[in-house]
Amino acid sequence: MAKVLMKGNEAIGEAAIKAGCLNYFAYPITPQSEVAEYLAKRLPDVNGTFVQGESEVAVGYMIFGAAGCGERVMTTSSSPGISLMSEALSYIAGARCPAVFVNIMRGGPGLGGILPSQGDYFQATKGGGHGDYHLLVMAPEGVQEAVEMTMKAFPLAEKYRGPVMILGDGLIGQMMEPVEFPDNLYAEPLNNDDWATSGMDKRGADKKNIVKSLFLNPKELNDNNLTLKAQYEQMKKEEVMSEAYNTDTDYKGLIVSYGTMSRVCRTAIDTMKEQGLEIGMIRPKTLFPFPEKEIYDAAAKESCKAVISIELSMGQMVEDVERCVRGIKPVEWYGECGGDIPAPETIADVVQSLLN
Amino acid sequence: MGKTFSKPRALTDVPTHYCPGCTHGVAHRLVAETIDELGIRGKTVGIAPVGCAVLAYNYFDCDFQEAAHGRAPAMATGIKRVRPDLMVFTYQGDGDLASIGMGEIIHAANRGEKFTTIFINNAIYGMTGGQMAPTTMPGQRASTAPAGRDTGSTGMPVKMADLLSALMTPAYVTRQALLSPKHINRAKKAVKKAFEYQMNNTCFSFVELVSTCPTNWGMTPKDALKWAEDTLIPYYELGEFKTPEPEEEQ
Amino acid sequence: MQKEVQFAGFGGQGILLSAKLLAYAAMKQGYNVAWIPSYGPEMRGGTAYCTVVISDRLIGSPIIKTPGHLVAMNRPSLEKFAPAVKPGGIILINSSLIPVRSGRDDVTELVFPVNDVAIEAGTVKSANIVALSAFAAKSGLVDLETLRECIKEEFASKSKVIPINMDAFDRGVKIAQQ
Amino acid sequence: MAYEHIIDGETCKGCGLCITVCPKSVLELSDKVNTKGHFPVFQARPDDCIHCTMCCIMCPDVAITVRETA
Repeated sequence: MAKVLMKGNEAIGEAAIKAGCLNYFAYPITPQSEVAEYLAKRLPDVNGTFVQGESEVAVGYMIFGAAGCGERVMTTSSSPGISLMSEALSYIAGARCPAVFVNIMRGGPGLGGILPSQGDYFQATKGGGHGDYHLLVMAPEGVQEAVEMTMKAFPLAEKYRGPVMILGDGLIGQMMEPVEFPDNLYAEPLNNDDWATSGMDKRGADKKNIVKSLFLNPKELNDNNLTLKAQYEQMKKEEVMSEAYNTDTDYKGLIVSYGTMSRVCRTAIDTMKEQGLEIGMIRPKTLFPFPEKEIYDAAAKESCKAVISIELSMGQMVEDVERCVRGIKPVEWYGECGGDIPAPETIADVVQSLLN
Repeated sequence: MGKTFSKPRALTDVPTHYCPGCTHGVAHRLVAETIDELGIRGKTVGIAPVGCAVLAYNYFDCDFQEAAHGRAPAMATGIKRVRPDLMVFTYQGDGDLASIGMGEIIHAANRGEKFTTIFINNAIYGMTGGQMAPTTMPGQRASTAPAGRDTGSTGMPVKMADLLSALMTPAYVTRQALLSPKHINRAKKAVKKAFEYQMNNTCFSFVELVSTCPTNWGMTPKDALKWAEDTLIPYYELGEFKTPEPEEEQ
Repeated sequence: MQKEVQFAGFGGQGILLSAKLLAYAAMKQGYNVAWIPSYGPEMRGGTAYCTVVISDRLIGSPIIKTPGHLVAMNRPSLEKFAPAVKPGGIILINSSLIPVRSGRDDVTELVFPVNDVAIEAGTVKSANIVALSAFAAKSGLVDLETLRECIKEEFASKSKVIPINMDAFDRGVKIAQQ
Repeated sequence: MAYEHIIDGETCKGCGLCITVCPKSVLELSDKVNTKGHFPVFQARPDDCIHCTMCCIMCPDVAITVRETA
C-alpha cells in the first residue's frame, strides 16, 4: 500500500478500521478530537458504529458493553477524559473484556493544558482505576508506529481478554507523517463463545454467559485476580517491546525515554556523537510490560556511568528505571511538563552536565 | 390452561437474596415471562445495576452484563449499537438510575437508544442500607435523613417517568406499580409492550415500577404495600406518559 | 540533509494547507517528512503556525526551535519567528500585510505582495498557494511539478478551483525566479 | 378441569403477601421453619381454593405454582 500523509489522530482512526474494529465511542477533547471527527465521517462507509457519548464516564461503559458482546471496540481520549474512563477501565479489566483505549496525553494535573505531555505514565502503567489490574500499554514515537500499535492492540486485547492502551502525546496526535497500513497486522478475532454475551442463539448454546467484575465470594475474587496476575506475568514474558539506539558504542551514559521525547533524545544523541560523546538509549515501546532486562543489561555495560530517564513529566518513568537498574548505576532524571517539549540542544546540555 | 401458573423458563432456580416481601422478585418474573412469551431468551442481554438487583444475572437465565452504579444505560448503548439484533434491557433501581446514573439514563433516552429500561422505584437505597434516594418522599425517614426528607435542602422527589416523557425522543414511557395483583397484571402488559416496541425496532422504552422496601421502610410486607398505595401512588401517578402510536398514526 | 520550514500567519490564510502540500510533495519524492502544527492556545487567538521537516534520514526531534526557512504571512509571524531562522535560510515576507523586513542580513529575503498577486490570480484565498510556490521555487526543496500535482490532488473534489490555484502557482514561481 | 396448587416451602420467605391477596383465605403461615429460617405459607383450606392465581401473581419469589391436573 502506498504511503499517505496523515495526522496521527486520523491515522489511529484508520488503523482501527484496518484492524477490523468498526465500533467506536468517544467524547471530544483536545488534542484528540480529530479521531472522532475522522471516524464519524469514515465509519458509515464501512457500516461501522460511532456514538458520541454524553461524557467520558458513559463512553467507558459503552466500550464495556460492546466489548462484553465480544465485538472489537475502541475509544480515544486525552488525559482528563481518561481519568473519567478509569472507572470503566477497572471494571473492564475485572470483567476481562478486550478493548482498546487511546490516550493522547495533554498536560495536567486538572485541566492542565492542551500541549503534549507524558504525565499519565503512572495512570496508564500503575492503575488509574481501583483494584489490582494493569493495562498493556504501548507508547508510539510517531504516526507510523501509532498505526502499527493500534492495529496490534486488538489481537493483544483479545489474547489477554483485557484493555490495551495506546499512550501517545498531543504531538503524536497532531503531527502529520507518512504512513502505511500494513496488511499483515490484521488478525481474525478469537472465538469468544465461552465468555461473551453475544446471545445464546448466536453461539448455538443453551448456557448463558455473564460478564461481570463482581465476585462476592472471596475465593472467586482471589482466583480472578490470580488469573489477571498470571496474564500480566505472561505479558512480561511475551509482549515486551523496546528499541536500542547507539548502544553498540562504548556509551558513557544511557538515556531511557519514550514517545515524542525519545525522538528529541535521538537527535540529541546524534549531536553529542558529532561532538565525541557517545550516549546510548533504550526506548520502551511497551510501558507495561516494561523492558526491565533490556534496561538492566544496557545499564550494566562497563562504559556506562549513569542512566538518565528523560520524560515529559516530573519523574514518573524514572521510578521504573530505578527499579530495573537495581542500584548498579546512578539513575538521574530530566523532564519538562508545561507542554514545551525540550529541544535536542537542551537535552544534550543536560546529559553532558549530568555526566560531569 | 389460562390458570396454569409456574416459574418462567427465563428465571433460574437460584433463590433470590431479596428480603421477604420485596417486590423485586415480581418485577423479575414479569420480565422473565415476557422473554419467554416473545421467545427471545437466546438473544437477550440483560444488564444488572448496582443496588439490590446487582445479582440479577444469577436469577435470569439469559446472557447478562453487570454495570457500575448508574452506568447501565451507557452499557446498553454499547451493546445495542454493536449488536442491534440483540434484545437489551437494563434493570435499575432508584439510587442507580435517578441519582448517580441520571446523566446516562437521560442521554440514552434522548438518543433514542433501542433498548428497554425497567426502573424499580421504591423511594430508598436498598442495598446500602436505607439511605435517602432522589425518590424518597418528603418527610420519609431514611438513614441519611433521620428526621425525614427535608425538601428545603434536598428538593422534591424526582419523578423519572415524568422527566423522561418531557424528552422528545423516547418512544414509550410508563409508570406502573407492583402493589396488588391488579397493578401487577397491568405492569406485566407494560413490560411486554416495552419489549415488543424494542423488537419492532422502536426506540427507547422505559417502565417505572413503583415497588416496596419493607426492610428499609421498617414495615411488614403487608404494611409496605399499604404505605406505598397511600403515599407513593398519589405522588407517583400511574399511567402511560408517552406511547409511539399517536405519532405513527399521523 | 534535513530542512525545516516554518509557515506562519493567521487563521484562514491556509497556512496549515500550504505546509501540508509541501510535506506531501517531499513525501512523494521519497523524503521522510513531518508536519507539525502548533495547536496550542495561541491557535485559538486566530494565529496559525506550522513546521514542515524534510529529511533524507529518519526524523528525530519534531521540535524545531530554529527552522531553516520561514514563510511569514503576517507581521506578528515575521516578528516572532524571523530571529530564529538559521543563517543562510530564506524568509518569505508577505508585503501585502507586512510593512517591515526581518532585520537579518544573513538570510535571503523574498519580499512580495502575496495577497495582491493572489487577487490578480482571481482570489485572495489562493495567497497560500502563491506563497508556497514562490517559496518552493526559491528554495528548490521540492520538485515544482510534483508540488503542482499535489495541489491538484488536494483540490480534486473541488475541481473548479484548480485553474485559479494553478494560475496562482505559476505567478508565485515566476516572482521567485525573477 | 382440575388444578393443583403447589407451594415450594423452601423458596417461600414467608412474607405473607399471598395471604393478603387471597380472596378465599386459603393460605396461612406455617409454624414450621424452613431451612432458610422462614415460616413458609401453606394451604390451610385447600378445598376453598378457586385457582384464581392471585397468590401466584403477588408472590415475589415465584414460590407458588398452579398446574392443570386433568
